[in-house]
Amino acid sequence: MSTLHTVNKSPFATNALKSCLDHVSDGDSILLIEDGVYGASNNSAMADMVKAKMKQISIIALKPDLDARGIDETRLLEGISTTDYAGFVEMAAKHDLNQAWL
Amino acid sequence: MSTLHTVNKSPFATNALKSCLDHVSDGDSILLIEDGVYGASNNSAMADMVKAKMKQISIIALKPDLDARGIDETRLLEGISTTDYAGFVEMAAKHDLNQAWL
Amino acid sequence: MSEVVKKFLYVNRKAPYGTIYALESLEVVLIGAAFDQDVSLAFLDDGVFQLTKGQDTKAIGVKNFSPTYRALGDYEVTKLYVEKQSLEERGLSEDDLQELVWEDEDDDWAEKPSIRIIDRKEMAALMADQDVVLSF
Amino acid sequence: MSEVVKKFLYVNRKAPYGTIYALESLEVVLIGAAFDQDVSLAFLDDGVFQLTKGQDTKAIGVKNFSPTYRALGDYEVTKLYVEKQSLEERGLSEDDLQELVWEDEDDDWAEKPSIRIIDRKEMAALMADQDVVLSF
Amino acid sequence: MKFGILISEGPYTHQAADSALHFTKAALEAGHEIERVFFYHDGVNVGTRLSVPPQDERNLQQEWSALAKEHELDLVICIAAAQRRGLLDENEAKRQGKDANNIADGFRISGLGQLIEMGILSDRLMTFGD
Amino acid sequence: MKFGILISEGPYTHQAADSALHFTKAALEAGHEIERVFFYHDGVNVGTRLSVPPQDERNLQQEWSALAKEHELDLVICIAAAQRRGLLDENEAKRQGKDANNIADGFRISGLGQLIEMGILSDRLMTFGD
Repeated sequence: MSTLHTVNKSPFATNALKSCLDHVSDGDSILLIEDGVYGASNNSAMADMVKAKMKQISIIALKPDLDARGIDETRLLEGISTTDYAGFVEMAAKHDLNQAWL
Repeated sequence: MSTLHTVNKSPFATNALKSCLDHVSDGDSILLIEDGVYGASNNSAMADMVKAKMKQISIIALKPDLDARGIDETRLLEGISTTDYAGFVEMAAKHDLNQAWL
Repeated sequence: MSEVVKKFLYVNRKAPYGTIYALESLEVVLIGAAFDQDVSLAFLDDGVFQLTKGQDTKAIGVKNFSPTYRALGDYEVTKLYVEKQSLEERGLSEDDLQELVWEDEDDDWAEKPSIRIIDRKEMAALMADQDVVLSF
Repeated sequence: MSEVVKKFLYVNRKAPYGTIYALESLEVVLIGAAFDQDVSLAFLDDGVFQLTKGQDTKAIGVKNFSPTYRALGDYEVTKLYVEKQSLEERGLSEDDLQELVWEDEDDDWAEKPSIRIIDRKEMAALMADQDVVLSF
Repeated sequence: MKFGILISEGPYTHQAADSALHFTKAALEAGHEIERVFFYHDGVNVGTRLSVPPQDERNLQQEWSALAKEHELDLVICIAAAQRRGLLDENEAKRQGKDANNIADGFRISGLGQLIEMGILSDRLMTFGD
Repeated sequence: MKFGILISEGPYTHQAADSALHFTKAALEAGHEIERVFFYHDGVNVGTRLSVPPQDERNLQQEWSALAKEHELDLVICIAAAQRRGLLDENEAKRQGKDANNIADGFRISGLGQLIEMGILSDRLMTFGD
């Protein structure tokens, strides 16, 4: 059993990403979408919190939302990969469960 | 010149109260309304942040919103007073400017 | 409608009244109770505020729906998990929450508490062990 | 419409695209420019994300309104205050923002930068020195 | 003193329209004037006459309409925000080729300039949003 | 695989209805089934035919209606959430004594049970909200 968590809020604005990181299980994935993709950027005050969880779980960011916000690959935290909507669907199918952190 | 700041978000959910506290000027007031009244409660993880600003500015909580959320006087941070909608209007008139932290 | 029994978890992370999510979540739970699924409710982050005692909404003119939580037992919704760390961060303890009970048919209708305080690790385990998670 | 000139401050604290506030704030600024008031824009917290370079919304199907900020100079909206600490917390610097300029009629139409990076204290002082604050 | 009221969120979903209503009533009771109430963003949805909240809940559209009638309030819905969200009056419906309209009594649709004007003409502009 | 899609926020104000649309299209392209799309909270506002977004912006209602037609999707609007927010079909308008309705082609209004049923019948329930 594994869960795909989706986070669509900026980690600088709300506690959604923090709470999600506090409640994931080993082998889960977090997909950052919409304003959630700001959580994927390096050099920010949130970067350490995100990095600390990356041994335990995968963190992926939705490229269409990164592009919209002007976040290119040089600005991504090391270890965060990107995907498109087709990849989003694949991830949702691969994991047993989806949990949205609104 | 003084400003009445209104904060209507829970400080545990968003950064609105923190940002407001970071941008007040001496002599300003903060009125906590709606879910913002949770910022008025004692013993919480946010209490120290709020207390630290209370020498410089007044913090008031809207009683109708406290009542709705079951926060009685024993749960209020020392130094925070309460008011009703009539008092809200009076405060808005007394200060030169209103700034809402949404 | 079907003999599938799935584990449904309703995740409540928002405070009541400031927004409608808490109320409309409760409406789903009440309707969902008719479907004989394995239902649990999780209250964490600001969701724990939904269960506090002494809510009185008269002066804001909004309907007080906190008494409805007391009816959940009659709908056989009996597992309300509340996260300890979320309570503590908010300066709350179990005593600040409403007492919610259900009657156990298999135990001579004994009244049992519906609220179960669990820690963050147990909450994570609860979330992982579901078929459907509805987030509010 | 009147000879009153008030100091208007538009406070932008939200990221673009995830919600509509940034776009609808910009629409107010553009309409407001016709009223000949003393207009300033403040960008702090996630509002600083509105001004970043290289936004490309094709794949989300939403209109890219970031070029509109470049038109503000033509509307005589020339004071865009961006908070330094908000940039830093987000791992951004001034180089990550679009270059926005206006032409100074009183200085032989010299091109001047519209973005002014200020620190938190100056932002607080700017906010305190207004007649009307519109928050988005 | 003249207050301008800006409402930025829809009814029921956020408490903003409630808070604004209580503030406006209290201001009128204290003898202040309300220059205008401007509905922007999802706030435009306060002005639909098609809402039917449960019988045991408040009806925000009716309360605003009644307050406007009693005190001759100017309730203005932003046209640009309203178009996006499907809030139309008879003229707009005709102009847009729509077969129905949904605006409630006491509300009118107008441009964003009315918000700026409200800021200029009011002594205090109060914002209720999210 | 069967996906159920829950949309909890209104169009344009939040990106949720966009994200859900892109996800649904991608799922269909990958050969998956969409069990149902359920609109709750402000999500019900996606289904108004009275919206008129600017010409250079997407029209979410039309995109959902078109997708539903092409793939025979079941687009269900929650009746309780819709009543609060003023989203009605012809029957509901009649039943409530309202003189107009505003639901768009391809959407239908039904009860919250349809959300639970979607959870039971889908392999995965995806939530897009705020």
